[in-house]
Amino acid sequence: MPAVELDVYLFVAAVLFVCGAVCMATKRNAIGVLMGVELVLNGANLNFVAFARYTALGLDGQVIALFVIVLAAAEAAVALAIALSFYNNHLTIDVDRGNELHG
Amino acid sequence: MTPLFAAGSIAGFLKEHDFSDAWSSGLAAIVHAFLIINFFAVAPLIYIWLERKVAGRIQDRLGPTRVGGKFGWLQTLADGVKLIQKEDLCPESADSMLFRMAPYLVFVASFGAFIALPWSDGWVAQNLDVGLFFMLAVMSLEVIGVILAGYSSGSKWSLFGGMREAAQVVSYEIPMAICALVPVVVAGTLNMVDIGRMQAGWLTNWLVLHDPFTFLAFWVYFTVATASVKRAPFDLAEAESELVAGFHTEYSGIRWSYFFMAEYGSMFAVSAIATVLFLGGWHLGVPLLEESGLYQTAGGVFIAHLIGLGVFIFKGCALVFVQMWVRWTLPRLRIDQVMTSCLKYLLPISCFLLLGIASWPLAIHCLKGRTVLFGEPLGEKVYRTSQPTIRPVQSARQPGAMHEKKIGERGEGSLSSWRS
Amino acid sequence: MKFSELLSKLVADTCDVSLPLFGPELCIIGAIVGLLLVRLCNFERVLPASFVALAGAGAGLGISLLQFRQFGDAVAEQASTPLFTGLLMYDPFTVFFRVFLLLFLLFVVYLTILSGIPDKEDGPDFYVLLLGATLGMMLMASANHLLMVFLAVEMTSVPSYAMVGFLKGRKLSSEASLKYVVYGAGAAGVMLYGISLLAGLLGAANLTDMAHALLRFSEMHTEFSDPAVRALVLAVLMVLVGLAFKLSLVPFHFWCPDAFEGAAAEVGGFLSVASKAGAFGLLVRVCLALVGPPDHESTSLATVNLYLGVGLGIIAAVTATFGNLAAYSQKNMKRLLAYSTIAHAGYMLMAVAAMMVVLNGSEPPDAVVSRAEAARDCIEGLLYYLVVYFFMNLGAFAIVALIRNKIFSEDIADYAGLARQAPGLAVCMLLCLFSLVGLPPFGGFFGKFVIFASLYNAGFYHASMWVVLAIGGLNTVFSLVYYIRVLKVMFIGSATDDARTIDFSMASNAGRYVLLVSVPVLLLGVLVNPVSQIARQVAKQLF
Amino acid sequence: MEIVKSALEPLFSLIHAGSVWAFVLATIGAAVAVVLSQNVVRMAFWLIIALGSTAGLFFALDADFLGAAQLLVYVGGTLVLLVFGVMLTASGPFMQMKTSPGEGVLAGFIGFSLLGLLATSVCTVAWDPHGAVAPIAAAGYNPAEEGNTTRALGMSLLGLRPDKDLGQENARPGTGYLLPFEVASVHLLVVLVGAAYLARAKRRQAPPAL
Repeated sequence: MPAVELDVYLFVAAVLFVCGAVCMATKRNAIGVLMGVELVLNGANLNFVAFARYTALGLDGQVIALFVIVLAAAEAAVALAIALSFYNNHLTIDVDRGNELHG
Repeated sequence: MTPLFAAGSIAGFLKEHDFSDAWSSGLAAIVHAFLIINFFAVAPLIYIWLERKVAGRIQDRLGPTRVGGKFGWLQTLADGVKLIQKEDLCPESADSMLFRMAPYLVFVASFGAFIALPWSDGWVAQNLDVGLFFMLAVMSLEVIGVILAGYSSGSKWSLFGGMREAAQVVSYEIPMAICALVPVVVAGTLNMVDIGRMQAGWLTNWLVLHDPFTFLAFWVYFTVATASVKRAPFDLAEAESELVAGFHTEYSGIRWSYFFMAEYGSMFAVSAIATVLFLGGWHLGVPLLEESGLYQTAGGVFIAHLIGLGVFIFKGCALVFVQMWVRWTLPRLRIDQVMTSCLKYLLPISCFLLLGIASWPLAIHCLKGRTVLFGEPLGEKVYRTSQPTIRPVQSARQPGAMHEKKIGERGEGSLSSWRS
Repeated sequence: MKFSELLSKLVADTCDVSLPLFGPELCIIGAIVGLLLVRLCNFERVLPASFVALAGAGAGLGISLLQFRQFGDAVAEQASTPLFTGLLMYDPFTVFFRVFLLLFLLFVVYLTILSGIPDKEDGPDFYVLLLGATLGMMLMASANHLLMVFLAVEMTSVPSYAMVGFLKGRKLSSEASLKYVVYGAGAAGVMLYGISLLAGLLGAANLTDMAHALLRFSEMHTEFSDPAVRALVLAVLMVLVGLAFKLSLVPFHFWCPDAFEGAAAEVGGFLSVASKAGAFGLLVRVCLALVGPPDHESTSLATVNLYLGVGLGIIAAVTATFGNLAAYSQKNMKRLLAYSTIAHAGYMLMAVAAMMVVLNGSEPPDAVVSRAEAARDCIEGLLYYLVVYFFMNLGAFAIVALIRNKIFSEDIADYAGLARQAPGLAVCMLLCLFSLVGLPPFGGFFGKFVIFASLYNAGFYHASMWVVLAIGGLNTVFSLVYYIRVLKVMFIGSATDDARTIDFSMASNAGRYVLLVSVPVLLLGVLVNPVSQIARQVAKQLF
Repeated sequence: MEIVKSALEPLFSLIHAGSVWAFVLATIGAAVAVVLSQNVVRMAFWLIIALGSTAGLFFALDADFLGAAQLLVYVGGTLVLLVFGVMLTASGPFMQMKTSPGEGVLAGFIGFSLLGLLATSVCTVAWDPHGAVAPIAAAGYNPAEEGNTTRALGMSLLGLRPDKDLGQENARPGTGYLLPFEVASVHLLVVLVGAAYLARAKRRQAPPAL
């Protein structure tokens, strides 16, 4: 079995990114969409860490990934609070069900 | 360098005898996995028996007496056999896939923590540089299994229990991590083996006696750890005598026993962390072994480590015993009291301890002119390790460079040995 | 270098150089902490949250004005200083945006005091979010590192999501914020993925280093069939997606009308001006990093960048057209202003597109002005337009907020007969709207004029800019119609009988505020020189 | 003895390299499962697996600290939050989401073409020329290969870059990350206030219709 090299990691990251993007596009549930976002962010993070290991980016890649983990947590917290507030008003978190804003 | 009875050293030993990389690290991994999983499986058997005995004695009765002789030694084994035979039920209204997976998640999370746990000087499956952080991280995953178990059972009692438990465990994780950081600030490393080694020698070297903050941190840590492994008096979420059993109401048979193995495994894990961080790890507290000349021969070192192992397990079990003792002594807290005591009291206290331990060296410095009472200050340590003369410069990313490294060098027991 | 030397160097750099120059941001941070302390200690009755916010913004503004004056005195050599080991760039451009954003923050905070949209109870929460978002925007304009780019974008966006949903009891508000957060988080994720590829391909995360690495990269990889080049283009596109979302450019604009309609008008005004300004600052910085270090010769890099400039021009033209066309059918005033915001982002993007084209196109033989001179004109146009946009858009949103407080409606139809009941307010609205159209002698006219002039110059470098210019001109005509429609309702229409009456005195605080915001719109059209001088001075340091 | 060694060699080399491959496959499989799941909680479950095995990949990439941080913050924190969110907003037990087949096919098509694009551009780049500019493994600071980046990470969060600057005479010191560390804490504070405000129960009725 060959050793896992940079291109494999990048491919995994690309799969995470694409799955996240598809998830964001197809899921109706707001929290489902957020899960897609988490996948995308993780794809990016895997890129950073892989680059930190294999390219001249070095330690900076790991530091950026660390910050991304923190920022993603912050974003998720606000997003969930908003989803909760939406649910309190609409009794659903189906994104398509929010249809009072149009034009 | 002492020979290590660990993945790293097994691998190193085999490599010296012309085994390939794959062979040595693979074999070492298998040996370790075997040892740890056996401990993980056997310890709960003993603990459950012990728990019954303790409960019995505290309540002024005998506890198990029949199975396996006078003391009921085999009681748990008999229970285990019974559980394995039981039908593996899955309620009709449950989400069967998640219902079946949840116990494994809990089990794996609890078991995974043992990877970075040092049993004796260097006897550790993976000498991770971030050992403590890794253990806390892996144990924090347990809560996900709990939530999923509660949710997927399709019963409202399970859901309530799961949510309560999750809220409790997630909250208590924070003060627990902060308290664990207090000795880390003293030690200047997250590596469990290094923290343990620091406390060799006399009892006064134990971190719990290092300064007032670590002393307090030990008690706070132990309280919080008890809560974070869902033990009484913080176990309202699954209080079997008042409520139904919480998130595992619907479980039976072997899956139910996974939850229990995980619970006892976690109990030992948090106690073991407390042992390493505060109570001198595998050290006796008196430099008997060092004085006795045991370390002069290879065989003697092995025996010394074996004694260390015994000491370590004894200390861990003693703390587990205290947890049981507390359980059968104190009344339960209400769920809101559980949360308040965490967020309003334990969390601020632990933050205060962290601040205190960070400013302690300054105070000492003003009084005594040096930053620590004894030992070597952290800053100097960092400075020393950053001196070019201490270690040879590694040539940057040469393929295979790490395999040419000398056996026993630090970091060699880390994950890198099975990489590439 | 020894460890102790490193340490002393860091302390010297941080305490002596970076922290003093970081003063305005520190004031904002101080205000945030102050707000929380005030709430913690229950001082709210003595010291209302809005005052703390005002004080923080005012102190920051004072410091940044001082910094701005220092640039006026100082010589050009020390124009740009990297702060905090190169994470931020401190130059006139940064300070211009600090002044701009802090002044705007002051205006918005004062508006919220007048309109009372966060009530006393929620005040601390609202101002913490407002200050947090402003901090992010200030970092956006000064970011010099990919991590800071992402951090700043997040710091701007996440509090904005919460602010849009601030009226949490209302269905519209929570719906708007949910849409905003879902799309925003997605765009941020895509942007981050692009950033990760960019950092990996170039092996550097600092924008200055990136510019050099890009030059080396373009020497190594010249063909488009090279996967590295494709990956780089993909990465740049993904980063631009994130920025385009913040700028609400077509096709990433769809959140904008919803968010603005659902949010309170004050929040809408804040987002439409401040967040755009920060994002444009960031866009200019990213574009300049993509152009590569100054004084280099690399044809392959220039070709890619030229196409990027043309692409931006096309997006700008499409955005402006779409915004203006979609605004026609709107019944809600905030929604109309949202579409107008989209259109104006298009106009401003034209300046950036022109800059990219000028910097990367082949220099025409009969060029009247040098390349740098022409690029300077573009940035000058962008900055001038931003200043005008500050007043006209804030004015429009402020008037919407004040009218809402009187008639409890934001529908255009309900504005009927406003001119008779509150003539002063209506005239101020007229000033703002005419300026938004770009009619002379209002500020909007001159702003557009400068941008279009730079587009005309850019046309000599690449003819497509002339097409963009033509579309931009046409758009001005389009936009006249829907702005006029609002004015027609206000001035000619008559109120229905059951409509609420407005009593609005121009002598009140609110009246003075509206005057304060809308009169500069006129002044900026008549007295062009002071502001345009400043903009020119700022732009000069970039090239 | 030699015979046994050579006979078992393939098995052990499988274990050796296979552990990383297992994480690779688990990540990919779980990510795909997230997309295909129709139930939000199952999505969350697969997401946990995906992110957990990404943490495994971080360990394999010598980023031990990041791997642990991913487990603690992401899997143990953010995802628990997400699961809480699912449960607090569930309108019925085991809520299902239906995606219409046409939409699914379209999304699948677009997804595959995007993946193809990324795979043919990003994953086929000849990375070595850039990697040649290897970071300076400063004396005593373990290079990333040894998996010991924790201290270097901590130093860089303090604003120091001994891994770059130690023993080097750089005109410009390496990028330290003191500022983002501090600023991110302000950000977290602001965000917490916002989230707490939004998630708090309504204290009073909404103002009369606007």
